[in-house]
Amino acid sequence: MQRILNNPDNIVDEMLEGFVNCHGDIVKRVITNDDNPRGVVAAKDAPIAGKVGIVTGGGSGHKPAFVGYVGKNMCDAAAVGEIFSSPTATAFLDAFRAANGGKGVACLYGNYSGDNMNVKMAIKMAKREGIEVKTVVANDDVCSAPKDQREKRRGVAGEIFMWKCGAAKAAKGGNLDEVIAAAQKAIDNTRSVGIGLTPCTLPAVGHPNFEIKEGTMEVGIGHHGEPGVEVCPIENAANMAKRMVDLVVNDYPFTSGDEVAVLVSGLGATPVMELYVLFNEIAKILDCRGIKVYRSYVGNYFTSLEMMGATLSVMKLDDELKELLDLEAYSMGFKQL
Amino acid sequence: MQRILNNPDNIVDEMLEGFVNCHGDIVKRVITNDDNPRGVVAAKDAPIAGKVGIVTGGGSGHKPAFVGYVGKNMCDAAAVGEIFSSPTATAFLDAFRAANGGKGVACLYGNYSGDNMNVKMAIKMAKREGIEVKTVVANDDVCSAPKDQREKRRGVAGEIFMWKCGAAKAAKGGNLDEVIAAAQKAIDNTRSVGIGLTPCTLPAVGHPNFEIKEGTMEVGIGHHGEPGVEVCPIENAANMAKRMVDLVVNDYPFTSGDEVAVLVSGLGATPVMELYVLFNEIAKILDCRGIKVYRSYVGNYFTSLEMMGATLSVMKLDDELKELLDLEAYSMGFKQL
Amino acid sequence: MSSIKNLNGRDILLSMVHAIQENKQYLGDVDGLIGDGDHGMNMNKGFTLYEQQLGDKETSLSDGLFDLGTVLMNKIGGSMGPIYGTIFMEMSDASLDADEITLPLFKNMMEAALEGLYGIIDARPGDKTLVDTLYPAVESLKASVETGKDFVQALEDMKAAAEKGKDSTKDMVAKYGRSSRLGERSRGVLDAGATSCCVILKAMADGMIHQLKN
Amino acid sequence: MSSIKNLNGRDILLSMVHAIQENKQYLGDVDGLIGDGDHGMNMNKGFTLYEQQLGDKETSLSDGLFDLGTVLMNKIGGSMGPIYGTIFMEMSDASLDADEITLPLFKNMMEAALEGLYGIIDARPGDKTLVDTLYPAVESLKASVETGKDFVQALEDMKAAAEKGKDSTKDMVAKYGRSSRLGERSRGVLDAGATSCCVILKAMADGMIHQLKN
Ligand SMILES: Nc1ncnc2c1ncn2[C@@H]1O[C@H](COP(=O)(O)OP(=O)(O)O)[C@@H](O)[C@H]1O
Ligand SMILES: Nc1ncnc2c1ncn2[C@@H]1O[C@H](COP(=O)(O)OP(=O)(O)O)[C@@H](O)[C@H]1O
Ligand SMILES: [Mg+2]
Ligand SMILES: [Mg+2]
Ligand SMILES: [Mg+2]
Ligand SMILES: [Mg+2]
Repeated sequence: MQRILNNPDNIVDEMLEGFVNCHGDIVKRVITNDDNPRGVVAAKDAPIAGKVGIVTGGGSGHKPAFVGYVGKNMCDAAAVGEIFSSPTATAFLDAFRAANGGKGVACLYGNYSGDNMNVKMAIKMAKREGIEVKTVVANDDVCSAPKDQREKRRGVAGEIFMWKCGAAKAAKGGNLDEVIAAAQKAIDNTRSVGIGLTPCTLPAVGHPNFEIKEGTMEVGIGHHGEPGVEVCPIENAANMAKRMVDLVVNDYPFTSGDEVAVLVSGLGATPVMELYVLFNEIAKILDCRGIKVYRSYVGNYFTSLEMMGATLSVMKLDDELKELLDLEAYSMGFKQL
Repeated sequence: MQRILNNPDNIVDEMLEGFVNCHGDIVKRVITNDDNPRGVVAAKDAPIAGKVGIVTGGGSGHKPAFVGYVGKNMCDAAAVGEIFSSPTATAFLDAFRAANGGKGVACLYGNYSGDNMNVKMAIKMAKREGIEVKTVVANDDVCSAPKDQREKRRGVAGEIFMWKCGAAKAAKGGNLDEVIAAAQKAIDNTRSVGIGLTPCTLPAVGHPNFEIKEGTMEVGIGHHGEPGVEVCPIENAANMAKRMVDLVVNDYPFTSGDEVAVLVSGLGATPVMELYVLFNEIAKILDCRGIKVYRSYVGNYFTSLEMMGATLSVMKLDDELKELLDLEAYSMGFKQL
Repeated sequence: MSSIKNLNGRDILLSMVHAIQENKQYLGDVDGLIGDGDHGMNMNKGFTLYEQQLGDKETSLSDGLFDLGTVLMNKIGGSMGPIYGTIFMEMSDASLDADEITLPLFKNMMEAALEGLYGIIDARPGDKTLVDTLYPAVESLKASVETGKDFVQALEDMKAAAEKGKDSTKDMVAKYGRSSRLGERSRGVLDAGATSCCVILKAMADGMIHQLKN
Repeated sequence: MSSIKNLNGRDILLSMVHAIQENKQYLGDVDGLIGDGDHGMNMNKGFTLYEQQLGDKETSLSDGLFDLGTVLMNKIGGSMGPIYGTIFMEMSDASLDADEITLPLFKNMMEAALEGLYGIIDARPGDKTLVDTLYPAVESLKASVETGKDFVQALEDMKAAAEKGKDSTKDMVAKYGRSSRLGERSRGVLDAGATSCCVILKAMADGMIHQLKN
């Protein structure tokens, strides 16, 4: 394993220490609780009194997700789990506390069974403390369940649109229901798909987690290497783009005349140069289909350790979502003027 | 090769098309010349009349370098070469033209023989057009030559400090000599070192460019896999940090009481999580040595395709460099409020 | 003997801890085939943290199960934190006031665990989760109580039922958890949670049998 | 024949183009050992662009060398653009007014190439660069002119000298270019530029010999 590590069991805590040290202008660590000595990552001046708090959280290994989306006009706090594993209920509770400015908390997270259970338990505990929490559960990953079982779909890179829009709504003074509605609309309007090219290795495990044969690619792969819907010979960028666009556009469906935001994220080890090549093909196909790209984002926005491959997320915009997307934001993983 | 490509020979042009399409709020493509149909990447409102133009350029495959550092209060234009290969003289000339606001151009680039020759030829051609160009040649890579032959050292991730400070000086109204002096001071005050953990594969070549045996690491490796000064068994993050700090700190030398900026960049495929683990160790060692970290940057700032590994760059600060570093900036690869 | 002193929980709990530690790699490998490979690590971390917290103190089985459940719930996160946390805390609750753990009480504890689990997950037998180990184990205990079986024999039967239940997951298609989206591709491999549950139940039974025989 | 018509440049230039195309992989591999592996790709790209630009047009050797040099300089960048660009443009300059290319003129062309090259690089013989191929080739031509050798024989001798010079880089330590920082570790491998220079000179000589013999 060619990795930069001390004891693999401490990687998350050491990462956090470095992260908070590096980004002291954006975030702080809040530790209030012996049961969660790791604490949570909160925006520098969270909680903001009178603002709806935005909380997220999830397993580690997805940098910038999740702590990289804590910051100004973004999430107020994030709970941090072990690599690829949901944070504890206590951690989510601590995040609610750190984000709560008295107007309730919107917990915007991805649809994984562990996260669902821990968030559910945390909400129960928060209730006892008088913190009102409502949730939006991201389920943008098209290939993870059929369309008539959308409630089973995983949340992937489209979560970034959910955070961006939900957080912007809160920053603009929206109340809890309005924030939840905006975040829900964002994710309901978003579809994502991933193509995996290589597996990844959990540092504490020491060998690849699953296999993708050289010369093949896995369409619909999840952010933890959850198998996709098809393994096929690797294709060129143009054909990968076509597959991705087809899956995403036909599912929503997006149609001619729609205005959309596009996010192409690398899964970790694919050179960013190649993400632009892929985006270039995607943009051409969307253009052909009459779908107008209002804003686009290309980079390593939501990764899976050192997997190679990429995800495409497309969000249909309306005037409200445009305004929310346009708001400036400043977090480690998402900075926009 | 598990990569996202069409024809590998077109990867740079396709990347550029995607890049400029994606970042239309920051950059534009300027094509003025049949000899350089690729054109150059220029800041959206370059050239700015009355401002010294900042130009850089280099081979591709180092994203965000070089085009990712074109933007507001950063470089005004960048010449784009093939993967790991200097841009042509014509491309540098086009970049000078695109950046020239009538007050001369500072060409801030890295010390590689190809870049040196092409910049030299481009400057000759620019002179005929009445464009005054001065250069700063980055040579921050400690392991690439002994200290008494600093003029032979390569430029690596420390170039980002050179661009940041040179560009800030220009943005604040400095004249060409002042801009050159600031950029020169930045790079003279900067030392870098890289540790390589895996090789990289040029898409058009199709197999790894060099070898780093599993279980070993290469200390002092260059951004194109130029061999380093030592190959040794892979170490834990704490020991890697110690080696890197020793090489960098002892060379300048940085001493107790110094204030510095620190940049830890991944080489491409190392998970960003691990960069924070490494930074965490580096910060501890610097602290022990009495060296104060004024600002720090961690991420994939200067990569080598899909190499694994990381670089450390440290810049000694004075009041001027602090002020220049602090100025807000907005480019794809460097955004700071 | 036909019952266990609740106070003598330490050895039973350590038997469970050591079984998880020994199977860390194996559980990770099983999870790696259709999940994300971290199951061994997660379980090992939680159980080892509990071992450290216990130190060389004595504990009743009820208190120990409560502490173990709390550690899992608070420290390991994932799905396993709430799932095993619930299981052990329910078992603790059901035995809190007892001095002696008899077969009928143990059956009640296990029934409470299953019911508690059903309260937080949607999976039921046949869905390729740890329920496929836990459910037949509970059924086996219920049958043993009804037929008036000896405690040791009941535990041996429970072990066999758990093992058989775990093995049955091999031919199932996952409906919940990370591997559920694999569909048919999840067939042919054991479920990680069912495997760890079997490891735990067998170690718990072995710890209890040891005391019943001595 | 003892001279070549300058106007008949096409076949000589295409001989050079094809030699580079055939050696694309090999040059990349050589560069990969102590450089960055792109030498074959770079050279192939430049020479193939020139081939396309030439199309099925005739060209004089002087014009062709100028066009090839310009393409390399403008299109391939790297170190090789300015280096080979300079070499071919200098050869073109030195022969521009000639109808016939004689051995003394060809020697002058090659001398001009070496001098032009020295104007832009610091490397000299022994530094493990293409100079180690070019310099002995020029020396061989000078000796052939002095001793009044036949043009064909002089070209054969030049090929041998270039080959020997190229091979000599194997035992050298690189002083310039990417591999220069390798120090002792650069010993034992050919220099990529010396290798491509040898390929080019031999192909050029072969093209000329073909015309001299027909
Ligand atoms: N929603 C669920 N319902 C029931 N069991 C589940 C569920 N999700 C996961 N499991 C169980 O958890 C096991 C995986 O545990 P583990 O690998 O530790 O967590 P994760 O799936 O978060 O990586 C599965 O094998 C399955 O038995
Ligand atoms: N500064 C230099 N002086 C002389 N020759 C050089 C110099 N730099 C590079 N070369 C030659 O160029 C060759 C490498 O060419 P190439 O691989 O195409 O470019 P790059 O080194 O930019 O990747 C070397 O083998 C060497 O012969
Ligand atoms: Mg997991
Ligand atoms: Mg090169
Ligand atoms: Mg798992
Ligand atoms: Mg090369």
